[in-house]
Amino acid sequence: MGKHIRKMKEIGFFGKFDLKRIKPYGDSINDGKIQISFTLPLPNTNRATIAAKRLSKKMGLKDIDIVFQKSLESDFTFFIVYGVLVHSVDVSKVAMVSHQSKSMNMEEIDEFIREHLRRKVIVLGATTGTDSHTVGIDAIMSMKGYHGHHGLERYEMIETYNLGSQVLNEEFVRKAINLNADVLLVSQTVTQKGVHVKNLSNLVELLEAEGIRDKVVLICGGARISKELAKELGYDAGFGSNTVAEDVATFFVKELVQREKMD
Amino acid sequence: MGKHIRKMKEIGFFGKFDLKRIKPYGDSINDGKIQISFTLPLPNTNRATIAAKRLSKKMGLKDIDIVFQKSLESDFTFFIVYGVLVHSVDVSKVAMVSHQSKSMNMEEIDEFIREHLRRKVIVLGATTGTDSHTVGIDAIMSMKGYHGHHGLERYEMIETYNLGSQVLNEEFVRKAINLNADVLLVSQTVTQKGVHVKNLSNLVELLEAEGIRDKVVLICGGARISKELAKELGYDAGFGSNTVAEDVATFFVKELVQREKMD
Amino acid sequence: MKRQNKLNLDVSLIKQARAKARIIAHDMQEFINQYTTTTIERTICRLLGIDGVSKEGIPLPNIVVSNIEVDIGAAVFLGNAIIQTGFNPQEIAEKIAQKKLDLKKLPMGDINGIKKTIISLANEGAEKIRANREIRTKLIQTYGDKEGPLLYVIVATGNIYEDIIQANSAARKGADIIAVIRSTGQSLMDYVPYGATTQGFGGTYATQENFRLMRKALDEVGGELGKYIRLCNYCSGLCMPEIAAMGALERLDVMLNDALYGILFRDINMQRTIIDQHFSRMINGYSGVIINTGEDNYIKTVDAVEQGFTVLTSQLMNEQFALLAGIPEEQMGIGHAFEMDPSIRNGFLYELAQAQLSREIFPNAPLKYMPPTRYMTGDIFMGCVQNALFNIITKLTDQRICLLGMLTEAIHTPFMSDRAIAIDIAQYIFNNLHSISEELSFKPDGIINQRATQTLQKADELLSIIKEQGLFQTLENGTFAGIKRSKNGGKGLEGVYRKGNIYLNPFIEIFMERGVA
Amino acid sequence: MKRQNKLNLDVSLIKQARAKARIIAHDMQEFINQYTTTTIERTICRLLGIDGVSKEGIPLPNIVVSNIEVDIGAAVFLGNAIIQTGFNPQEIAEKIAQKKLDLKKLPMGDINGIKKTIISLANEGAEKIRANREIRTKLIQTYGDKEGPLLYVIVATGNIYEDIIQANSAARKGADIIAVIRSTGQSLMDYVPYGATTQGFGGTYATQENFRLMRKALDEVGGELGKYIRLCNYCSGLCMPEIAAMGALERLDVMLNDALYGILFRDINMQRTIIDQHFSRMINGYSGVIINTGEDNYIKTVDAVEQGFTVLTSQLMNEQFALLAGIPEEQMGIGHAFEMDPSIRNGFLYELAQAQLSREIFPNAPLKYMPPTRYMTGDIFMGCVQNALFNIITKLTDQRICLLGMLTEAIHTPFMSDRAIAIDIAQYIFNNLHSISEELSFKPDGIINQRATQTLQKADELLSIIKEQGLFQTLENGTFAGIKRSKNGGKGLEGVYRKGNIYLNPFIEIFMERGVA
Ligand code: B12
Ligand code: B12
Ligand SMILES: Cc1ncc(COP(=O)(O)O)c(C=O)c1O
Ligand SMILES: Cc1ncc(COP(=O)(O)O)c(C=O)c1O
Repeated sequence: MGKHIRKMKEIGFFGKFDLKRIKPYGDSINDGKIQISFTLPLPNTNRATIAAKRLSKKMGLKDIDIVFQKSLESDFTFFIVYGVLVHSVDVSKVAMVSHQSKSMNMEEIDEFIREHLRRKVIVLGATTGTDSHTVGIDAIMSMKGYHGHHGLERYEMIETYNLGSQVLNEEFVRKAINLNADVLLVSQTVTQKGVHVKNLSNLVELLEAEGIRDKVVLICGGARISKELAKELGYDAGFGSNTVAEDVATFFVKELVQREKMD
Repeated sequence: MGKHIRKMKEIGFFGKFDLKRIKPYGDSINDGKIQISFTLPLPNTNRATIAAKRLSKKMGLKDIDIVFQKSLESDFTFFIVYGVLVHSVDVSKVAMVSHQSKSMNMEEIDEFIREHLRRKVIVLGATTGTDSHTVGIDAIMSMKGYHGHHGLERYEMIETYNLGSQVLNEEFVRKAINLNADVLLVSQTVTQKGVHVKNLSNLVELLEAEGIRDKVVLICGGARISKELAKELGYDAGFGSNTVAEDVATFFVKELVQREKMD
Repeated sequence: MKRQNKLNLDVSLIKQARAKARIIAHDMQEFINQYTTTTIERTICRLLGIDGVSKEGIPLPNIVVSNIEVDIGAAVFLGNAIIQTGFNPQEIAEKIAQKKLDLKKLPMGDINGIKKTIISLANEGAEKIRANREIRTKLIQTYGDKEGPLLYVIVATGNIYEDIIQANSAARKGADIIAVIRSTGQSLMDYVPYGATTQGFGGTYATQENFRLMRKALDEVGGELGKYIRLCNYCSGLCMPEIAAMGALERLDVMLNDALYGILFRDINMQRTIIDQHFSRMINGYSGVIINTGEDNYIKTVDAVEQGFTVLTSQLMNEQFALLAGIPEEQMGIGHAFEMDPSIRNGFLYELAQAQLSREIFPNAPLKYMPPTRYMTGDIFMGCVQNALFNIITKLTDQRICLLGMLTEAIHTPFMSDRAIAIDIAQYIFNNLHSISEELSFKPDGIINQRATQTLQKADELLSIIKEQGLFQTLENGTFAGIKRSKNGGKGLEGVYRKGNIYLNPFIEIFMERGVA
Repeated sequence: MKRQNKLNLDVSLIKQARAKARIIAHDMQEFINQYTTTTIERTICRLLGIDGVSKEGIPLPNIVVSNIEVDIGAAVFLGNAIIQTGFNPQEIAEKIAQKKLDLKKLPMGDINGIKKTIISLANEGAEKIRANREIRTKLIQTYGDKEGPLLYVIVATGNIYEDIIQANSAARKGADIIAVIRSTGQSLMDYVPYGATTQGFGGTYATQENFRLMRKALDEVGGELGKYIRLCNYCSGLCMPEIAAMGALERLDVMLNDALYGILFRDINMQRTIIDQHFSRMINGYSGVIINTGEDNYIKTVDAVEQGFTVLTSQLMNEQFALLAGIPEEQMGIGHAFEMDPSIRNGFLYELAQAQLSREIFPNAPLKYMPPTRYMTGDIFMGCVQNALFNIITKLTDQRICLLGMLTEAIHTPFMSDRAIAIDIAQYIFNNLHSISEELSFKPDGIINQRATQTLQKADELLSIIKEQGLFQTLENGTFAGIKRSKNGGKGLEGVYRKGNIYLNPFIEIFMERGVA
């Protein structure tokens, strides 16, 4: 917490600051200022303007200021709106977890595996379906890694198999069985029209059909993948933008050890 | 209405398009896609992320995608969010009025005055209070005008007095009485902390106190002035960005004639 | 266009590098000449007038080609069938689909007679394409062509009707080229889908009907606006020549066409797609289509500073492959991209060097310049600025085809508003900086010039190596985009056939001797 | 800094124009020397240690000056009172406020004694300023100063505590200069408000306590970041020298200081503010403050293409006024702005010409370059790009003080996030284009050079006219920003007094002979 904010709080300036009623901030505490933009499927007339205002109001805005509107030629109108949000949220019960990951580093992870699992962990990865974006999965798996963080190939206690892109789910499952993989890493970048959801769900079904869903730690990742989505689809974890190998590895080694203990 | 849209409608493609339920449009009808940005007074941690999501949800978003978040150093976090708005609005009862103003042009206005009022209209203008932004009022009043539209000074049948900026309301009212003005034009640009509301309301009070409120057409303008606000504050009309002299003059000459008829 | 000389490049080094690229391409051409592929044969079917699908939804060209000996070729089989049955190609295809005809069972007639028959039919097919080409030329003459960068935007809703709405809006905002992105994975399909489609992912299927619908829409809005709006689609993948043919028949104007893209980014077998590329380019060339090559993809995958020279290397090879397919320089939309880590000090100068280098080495080519994508983030405000710098370099180096960057590049395929914002920004910059390329010159021996010279030198060195080991070996080594592909790996090798003795592709001669340049 | 020569300017023409400006300023100086004003006298009070307000909230300096004969001056009256009463200036002021003392009623003692007393007190006051100056120098030495453009952002919440939060955030994001914008209308107040304030409109009142609070906050965050964060405020208006003095006492680093701004945009009487300006600049000069002039405002009001030369004209005069007040070139933050209609073809080249012109004509000045404001709209995405072009010119022409443009310029005073976005964008550009000014040169006799030469010629012509008719007459004619002001009109003339025989301002000598350069 910044020195000044602390001081402001001390002098009571932040009387209005309340974790139970957090509001957007423009330039004064609780001013509620936010910016919105959207297009409406209406020509640029008064009717579109009114629709934009009503929509903003429904979202909970007051002091609605349509600062810009332009015709998108010819039956659509684009709007930029500023306003004051009436809503607030209560985060007083949410623990503050720093985004700086509490992940172990490469050496620690190798050591952790040596100590607790006493064997190499077998990790199988791929970009599946018709997706051919490999940069993400390579960032996690390849020697070179990402942003100065080595990928899993570099780990002494991890044996990796990166199948590349456009891998069919069937092929991926077959390979998982053959290699007796501990961890499956699936990358999905193309998300248009929910194609990733279909593809990721299908993989879970196949693994269940083969009776190995519980034998693997199943992880997906990609720029538009969230933890929540992953859980919903039946994955053990999901990782989004700016993930590095340590984050993923820390998760799966702990998970593997946990499972071993349960057995 | 564009040719193609019409065609799409004919082939039934726009089954989902309905003036009663207008939704934002990203790249498919009714997809509800919108963009939001705001700052929260919380450090860039998980708690802030959760707050951002909850706030977005309260606004009526689903499929909430926080595409960007950055620390504003160090107790504030900025968010950019995309999502799908669940709200829709009904504009089926709103008439479609083109933004292209239906204003008369200079010659028509002069002619209209000659015919219906048979005397010159006296217009007094100023930027009031501590506001010193004159470009807006000059755009309406000066010879040169704005975007190729001459200002009121150029009109044969209008006698103009532009008092410039930083004019006190008291002085403005005195001048209005002395000149026996028909129309008062007030420009307000600085709107921070509601200063324009205070200033504009005060003018109405003064005019009422002097008993001349009903004797003048009272009009305000400025980039952040809307019709609605103007009415609320007791003005006959309000004009925002991109107004030209014709728009204002058309309004006040019609209003003057109307009033004359009433008398 | 006169060759600019702002970079103080060593002209003899350019010549030398180009000569090496020529040898590489000619070596490959010897290989290419010996083969045909299933998609080339299907293309011949299409150009001879076969279209439509069977009851089961299988495209008739595929049905026909399943019914022939590919090493002899569809032309010979069809020519024979025409003579034997009196049906036209479409009728023949339909009969095969209905199992009422089996080409392999027909007795093979006199080969000279077959050739005559088929060449005359082929000329009819080619005539349609030539007619399309003329329509384009006329329209552009009537309306007048735009100077300066053409604004190229993509539409990618997955639904051809939404695409049309998007395209319409973009055209009215000022777009000059509309590219319909394909659904992800189409390049791996060994057939072309049929009819109007509304269900693509990250793009819309390339079908002839979709081409037709969009062409019509663009002609209409172009008519209203008094300008010719160019239409672009993609013919890389397992069906390169087929899609090129569809593009020719529906008057597309620009087509992404690059075997190397398919090899590296789609894991398509290198032999297959290099062979396909040749015929597809002949079609593009004949139909007056500007091809776009895919070098931008390399530096979307590997570092642009380190690997910039591989872009130039590939461009020089692509130029030679294009020449061998009869494509004039004026149709060579050689590709490159603005893909440097924005945190690099002086990155702008390096970018400027690369872009100017392409400009000076391919002075007559309508270069296609791709915007930042890799380093775009969810920060849409910063994104506008990254795109602006790209637009500035576009203008400063006189690029011809400017693919507009989207502020939401890292998020989704473009919304209608994203495109409008991009067009407004580009128009502002192109107008506000209108004469900038004439006004500014570079410091002799400065950072820009040094970077350009270095890139040229490295490309020349790499070309020496490729010349030695051959292009296939180079691809096996992972030289481009850091991706290794094996000569017999990837998709589609099964569709490659060595041409038999009586093999005939009647279009090769027509397209290569067309006398247009 | 070495004078750049990219524009092929006629050096003798520059000399000639400058000589004319010098004559204009010297003519005016003769007028200035004969007068003092109420605010100058209040400034003397402040510099002699008087601060605080009366029970009724009236600032003590105002109370003292209401109690003297202004043409004789506060120094003499105070010196006399000190001798007569033994009190120090603050005590004297308080007694006057309490009506326990009436300066005019004290018998006037020996003028030489008074002078001695007051000069020695004045030296003490000046010493505080000198000490502040040394602190600044030391801190900058310790941390090292930044090369390239300084990132200047404004805070304007109206509440000094929110301002501090905003400033803190901006500094951490990378801002180098924090300017606290004043509440609208403060420049028309003939006194300076007192204490910490939380209720301004479109800005925060300039008070000494607010200065102190912000200075302290910036020193703290600067300490954490290991860099010196500069603080800026405004001393144009009816209290020019008083605010300059407050800035000197609280170690401000940059101050907007321009009588012409007050005349034109605040309707302050021209005689009054020209006189005030002189003393305020002496203070700024002595305290090591960089002044910023307000030429940008002209082209916010009238067209930048047509009236660009009036900017240069005014800059040249402002330079001479500054020199006459003892301000060295290194403290002359001469102002100009990027304010051209973005729809102009080649507008960027004209802007570039103007910015480079300022750079070449004032080679040693830390030029202050203002971003687009007038043509900013509610289109915040386009706004980012307009600001980006401005940043590019900043870098390309080596400006020193870069006032960052806000994407929401047309909407509101900046949100915290607006500022952060601006800083990120500027840092991206300045780094990515780091060496660009060395790399690029302009076409001899091209659009850029022609525009620059033309502007210089027109400025020279205008200077001839002003030299003939005098600056006051010029202002009456509406030459700048199209605004006409009369010599005896506007606010504040009643505060102007012709100096009497025994008039004394002890600081003039101290400040002018400080021997710093
Ligand atoms: C590079 C790129 C390409 C390259 C890919 C080259 C390659 N070898 O991968 C090429 C040019 C081939 C390409 C093609 C296409 N692309 Co693309 N592409 C991109 C681009 C510019 C960058 C992606 C990238 O590499 N990011 C860098 C990596 C490091 O980030 P990342 O993938 O997010 O990975 C990180 C995390 O997500 C996570 N992660 C990722 N995977 C995994 C897996 C696990 C298990 C874990 C734990 C973590 C993890 O860790 C990584 C490191 O932190 C994006 C736009 C952008 N700026 O994001 C578009 C983008 C992804 N592409 C897109 C599209 C639509 C396509 C095409 C389908 C278009 C078309 N129809 O032709 C084609 C076809 C490809 C296909 N079918 O998949 C869209 C996707 C839209 C959407 N949301 O659906 C984007 C967003 C562009 C856009 N705005 O339209 N593309
Ligand atoms: C030019 C300008 C100035 C110039 C003004 C010069 C002059 N002679 O007027 C100068 C440099 C002096 C200036 C100073 C300040 N400015 Co100022 N300025 C602007 C700027 C860049 C443009 C305004 C403008 O001229 N627009 C062009 C005209 C034609 O448009 P317009 O005013 O909207 O007028 C049109 C309509 O609104 C309408 N209209 C206007 N008035 C009227 C009246 C009637 C009766 C009718 C019918 C119609 C009408 O018709 C006009 C034509 O279409 C804006 C930012 C921006 N881009 O908008 C900031 C801006 C208005 N300024 C701002 C501020 C805060 C100030 C200061 C107060 C800052 C300070 N504390 O120092 C100072 C002090 C001035 C003061 N106290 O008023 C803020 C206001 C924020 C807010 N919403 O409250 C803005 C938005 C900048 C910002 N983002 O902070 N400014
Ligand atoms: C040369 C080239 N061809 C084709 C494509 C697209 O192909 P696909 O449809 O396989 O995604 C690209 C993509 O960027 C390309 O650069
Ligand atoms: C030179 C100068 N002084 C002062 C100001 C601000 O003055 P005020 O506080 O009067 O608005 C400006 C505003 O832009 C300016 O340019």
